[in-house]
Amino acid sequence: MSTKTEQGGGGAGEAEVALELYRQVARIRALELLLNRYVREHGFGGFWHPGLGQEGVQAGAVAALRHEDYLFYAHRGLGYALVKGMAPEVLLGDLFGRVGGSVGGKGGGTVHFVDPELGVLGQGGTLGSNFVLGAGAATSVQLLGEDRVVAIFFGDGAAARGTFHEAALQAAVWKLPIVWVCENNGWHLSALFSAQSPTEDVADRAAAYGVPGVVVDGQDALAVRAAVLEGAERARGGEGPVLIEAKTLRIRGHYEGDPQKYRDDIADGLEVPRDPLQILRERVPAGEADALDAAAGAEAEAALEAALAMPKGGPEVATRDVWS
Amino acid sequence: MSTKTEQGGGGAGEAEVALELYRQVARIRALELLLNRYVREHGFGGFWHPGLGQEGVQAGAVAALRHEDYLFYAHRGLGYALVKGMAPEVLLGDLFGRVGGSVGGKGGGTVHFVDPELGVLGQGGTLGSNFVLGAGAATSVQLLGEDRVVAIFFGDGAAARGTFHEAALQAAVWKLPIVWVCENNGWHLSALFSAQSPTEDVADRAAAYGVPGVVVDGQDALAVRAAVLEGAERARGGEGPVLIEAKTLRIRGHYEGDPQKYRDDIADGLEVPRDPLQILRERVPAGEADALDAAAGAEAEAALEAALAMPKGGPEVATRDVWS
Amino acid sequence: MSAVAEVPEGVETEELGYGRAINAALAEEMRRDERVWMMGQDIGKMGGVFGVTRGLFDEFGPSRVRDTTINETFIVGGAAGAALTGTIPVVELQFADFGLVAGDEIFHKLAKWRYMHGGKLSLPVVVRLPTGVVGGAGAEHSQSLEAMGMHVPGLKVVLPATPADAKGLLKTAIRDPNPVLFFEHKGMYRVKGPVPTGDDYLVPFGEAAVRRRGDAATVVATGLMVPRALEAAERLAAEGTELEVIDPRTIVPLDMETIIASVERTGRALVVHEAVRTAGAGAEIAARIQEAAFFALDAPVWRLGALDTPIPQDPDLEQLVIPSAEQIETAVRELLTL
Amino acid sequence: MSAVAEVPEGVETEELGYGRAINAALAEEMRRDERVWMMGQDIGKMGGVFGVTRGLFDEFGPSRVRDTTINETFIVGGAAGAALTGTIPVVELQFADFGLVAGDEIFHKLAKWRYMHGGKLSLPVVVRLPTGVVGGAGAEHSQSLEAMGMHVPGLKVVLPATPADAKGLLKTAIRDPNPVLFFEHKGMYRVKGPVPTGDDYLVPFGEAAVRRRGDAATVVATGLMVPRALEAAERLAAEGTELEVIDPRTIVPLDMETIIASVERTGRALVVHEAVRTAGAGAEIAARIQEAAFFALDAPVWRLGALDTPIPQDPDLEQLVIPSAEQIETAVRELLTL
Ligand SMILES: Cc1ncc(C[n+]2csc(CCOP(=O)(O)OP(=O)(O)O)c2C)c(N)n1
Ligand SMILES: Cc1ncc(C[n+]2csc(CCOP(=O)(O)OP(=O)(O)O)c2C)c(N)n1
Ligand SMILES: [Mg+2]
Ligand SMILES: [Mg+2]
Repeated sequence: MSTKTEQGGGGAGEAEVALELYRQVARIRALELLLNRYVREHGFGGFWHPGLGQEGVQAGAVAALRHEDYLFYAHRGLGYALVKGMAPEVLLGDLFGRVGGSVGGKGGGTVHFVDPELGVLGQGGTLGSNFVLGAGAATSVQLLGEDRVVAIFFGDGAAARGTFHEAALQAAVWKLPIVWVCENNGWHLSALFSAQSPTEDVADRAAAYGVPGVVVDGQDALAVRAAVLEGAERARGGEGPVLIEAKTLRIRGHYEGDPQKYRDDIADGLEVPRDPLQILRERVPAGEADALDAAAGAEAEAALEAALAMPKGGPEVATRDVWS
Repeated sequence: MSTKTEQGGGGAGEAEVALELYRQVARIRALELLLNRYVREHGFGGFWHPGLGQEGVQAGAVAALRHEDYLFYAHRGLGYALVKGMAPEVLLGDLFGRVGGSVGGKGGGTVHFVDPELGVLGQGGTLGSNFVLGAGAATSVQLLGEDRVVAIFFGDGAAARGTFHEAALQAAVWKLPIVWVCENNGWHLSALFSAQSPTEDVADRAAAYGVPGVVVDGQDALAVRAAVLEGAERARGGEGPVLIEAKTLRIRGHYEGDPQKYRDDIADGLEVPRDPLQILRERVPAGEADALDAAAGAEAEAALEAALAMPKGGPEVATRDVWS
Repeated sequence: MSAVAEVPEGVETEELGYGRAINAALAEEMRRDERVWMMGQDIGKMGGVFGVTRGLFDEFGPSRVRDTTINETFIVGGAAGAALTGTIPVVELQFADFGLVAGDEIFHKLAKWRYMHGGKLSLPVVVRLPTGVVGGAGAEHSQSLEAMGMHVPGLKVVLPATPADAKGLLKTAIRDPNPVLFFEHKGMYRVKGPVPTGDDYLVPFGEAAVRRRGDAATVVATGLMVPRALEAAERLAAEGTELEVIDPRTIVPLDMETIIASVERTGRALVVHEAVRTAGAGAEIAARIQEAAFFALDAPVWRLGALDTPIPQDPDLEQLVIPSAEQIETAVRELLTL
Repeated sequence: MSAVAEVPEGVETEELGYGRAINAALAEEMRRDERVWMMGQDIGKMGGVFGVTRGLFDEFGPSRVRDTTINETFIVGGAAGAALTGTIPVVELQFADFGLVAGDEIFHKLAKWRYMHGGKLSLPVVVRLPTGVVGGAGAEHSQSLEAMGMHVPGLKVVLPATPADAKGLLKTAIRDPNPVLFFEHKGMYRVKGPVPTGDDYLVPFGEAAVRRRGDAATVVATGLMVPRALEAAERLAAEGTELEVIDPRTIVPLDMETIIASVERTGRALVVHEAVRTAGAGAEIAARIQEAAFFALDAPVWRLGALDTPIPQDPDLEQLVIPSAEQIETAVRELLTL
């Protein structure tokens, strides 16, 4: 999987990149649709926050990272970690609380998964923790003189947390290697971003920290990748953090099963307006796209089967790992 | 005292206003110099954060408020509450932990004082609490349909707290009647603002909240008053909060007694560069100014004597007032 | 010797869920007093993540039922500031755990500001804190943190265990001039029970409820552990062992009189809560029992609480770290052999 | 029967203040391990508001001794993130109270993230928390909040009471792969005592120190209450009453063995801390003593702690709400009559 992330870093050819992004978006999409069905039919112990429709941001942004870059993901979907290189059956194992998952059923509120080797470092169950955690990781990178950037994903709602302000001021002053990727899907739970933000874009807040604020079309994975690549290069160059806001859409409820009574803007369907997959399709040979769709579907099915076959932990799992 | 605060609100004549501001700055200055001497000679139980040199901001801003407006002051000096109308002996009583003070010796970390009648509501011993407390007070004002504004004082350092971000976003969206008055004295304790801020001014952060950000010369009390008056009118009009940054200077240490080894920009004296008192003197008849100086000096001496004559509380004071 | 009714004799009641009872209390108090208002995330149109505030937005409108963005420090600190200035905020955090995101606002501003200002300020604020395990919410969304509120002077701490108490205690909380941490158990929102219909059914703070009378041993339980203790008591009753089950309902103020009087009769006590056992409220209660009734005790005071681990996310695992009815039963059996 | 040396026999020592001992530990560990670094407010050029880090900026430079702006959530949360990625942060909050400004970062991130991630992450972080009353710092700057750390699994909690322990425990904390809350008493920074000069003088966690041997009663005391308990013991010794004074030094992990062994000899125990008595660490210790040694006790376990009020600002008043040596002496006298 890491071939891709390496590619993300290097100057892979246009077509090659489009094809790879298509592959990744298709993989996320296949998992999203499969989980959508599974969770509605069987439910599971926890909260599934579907990322259907946001695959373009997640694939595009993570594809711009290198293997050694750090990732603090958000709660919406599995795309972040999947593209960073984690195996789908491991992610589903975490979702279903299986010992075969990366955290053995102990990951917090929404699904948590981790893979230090791949730089997948977690997600704050309390929104906004990513900002301070990520800035701290970036401080380590700076202290150790490493060539890494820290990608911090967050939603338009999490952007309101004070931790953003506290971390952003320090990160800007210390010129920490951070790329903030805001998935602005227009909603934080039942609240409209437009009703809760005094400015039109989250990116408008970048000026307060003297950092670049970029708005990009989140449905266009290539555009997202390009923006993050540029921001990451800047950060690697010691010029400090950048804030990239990808405009996207929340197709489903906040969690799968959310009746969304507060919402009248879209039907409760699975169609994705300005579908990132379709947008990419125009850039890749139809035959290859079909093949990738099929492979993605098969991968998802196999992952689900594998995850469901994993055992759950018992008392010994529940009580260990408190201490190092 | 409240005549003055009423004047502040109304369109008092130029000369009248200058004279009143001179009176207030002189009163604060007299207390500052007296306390400076007293604390160095006798010390006291607590931390005295001198406001010497910042009298222009405090007098100018509070003079722009009305009797009914709310005030959340900062920790640097007594000027805020004095100008809002609290008696100097009461303020000193609080500083010295006397029962005759407004809080009977129980006010937190730095001196705290309170007078709900005058709208003097306190100061967060933990920096940044003022932002959320003040926004809440402004929400009450809005709910009750009152004609008040909430003035929230804070330093250039406190501006870094996440509470500013959380309160400012909500205040801007709800169009709460708030005037944020930042006393930017260039330092937060041993840290240079210029070394800890990615932008030149705190006011640069106003744009993130879609509110006006105004920079004013904090040594010019008239200019500060004018800026706050304008901001307060806007807030009263339902147009939401404004951020006013007054550039001023920290003449003394963070607390009286601070050796300031970290600092080489100024001598450890009592001279005030661009002295707000001198700047006002040019606007008022010399004779009247001299008379006000004398009155201020006498008031301060009398207040000190009165405060020191106040008894301290005992166990009964220490244990009461936990519950309503 | 047997179970005690959840509601005093003769009071008119309706069957209501614990969450609905809270909703009724909110509606009644907002109708009674114009100054009462609410804020929190998604409490408006959506009616809250757990549906507790459903309908209130429609009745009272966007000014008195305010959706905030994601800003816990403002939700709590803003409530403090509003309370200083003439209104009575009842705020909701989506999970009690988020109280730690607003730690300064709860433990410094709400708890101390009256005292720090010589009694010249009042902070009539209710912070609604959905607490406990709910099935898969995980380590940062499932804690029982009431002991923190108990340790910091200035906060009243309420833990309703029945729908009737949820209503009566919340109404009392809203009328109390002091800040109140209202720990409503999010795993009990759907539990039904008789709830007084009256507009002024108030359950006083500091009065424990004896949920079941018995003389073999005293079990002090809070929140979700109340039904579990009663279940254990049922089982033991089948063998003629009658437990006295006491629900303090508020731990600040704490009704030790009722507990001590019981222990002086039974000579044995077990304190049970869902919170981590170590340094939990049970430690305080156990310490006070032995201080006040040492010479009446036939055995040490025992405690049950969550293990010294965070709450695992998996719904099966989470039940393994908090006390079960079986564990309560077993502990009592053992305690009775001492 | 008498006082016990603060440092084991034969160890080479120098006379040092408690604050200087902490400074020495920081310097030694930063020399030993390149990965160790510090951040906090004013810890650089200024050497910290209490002067504890003086000189370290000059020796280790601005990269490893970082001044932050006023952002406690970053200081602690950033430390957590840095610890996940290969460095060992030792951060300073100016007052322990400010830990509540970073409540989410301490109690959720530091305490739970290893567990939540199945043990795949480690968080070697030391949070230095100047605790307790210092003379006029007031309600929001004088608290003793260690009980909160004790209640939330995943945090080690350290309370040095002597200069030697301040050094030895901090060095152990920095070498511990787990997050450690290091409650250094800001009222004791100038207290002098013998401090081992060696670079690897480590005081192990979970080993209580018996500060004085006796058989009349056991006094368990932490932090500032250790010298006060010893003072009370001196007075009582003059009359031939010998107290055993035990300082747990760390309350997570907690050495109950030493405490229980002592109580089994003395039959009486008093637990004393500066923190609010209600729901403080003393409640847990008292509860455990009577659980483990009930039948050896001649009297109930008593506790002394701060009254149920915030700390008043006035230096005279603040002493009225925390236990004094006299109060410890009086309590023991009374306990001995039971
Ligand atoms: C501090 C905190 N407050 C509230 C929540 C509950 N919560 C979880 S997700 C969510 C909405 C987040 O919106 P956004 O950041 O835009 O992400 P999205 O769900 O839209 O992807 C909320 C309020 C939380 N987890 N943490
Ligand atoms: C949350 C919090 N962090 C740190 C402190 C300690 N502290 C008190 S005043 C101060 C400096 C404040 O600087 P600024 O806001 O610019 O105000 P100034 O002292 O310059 O008037 C600091 C760090 C505090 N009181 N609260
Ligand atoms: Mg969103
Ligand atoms: Mg300043």
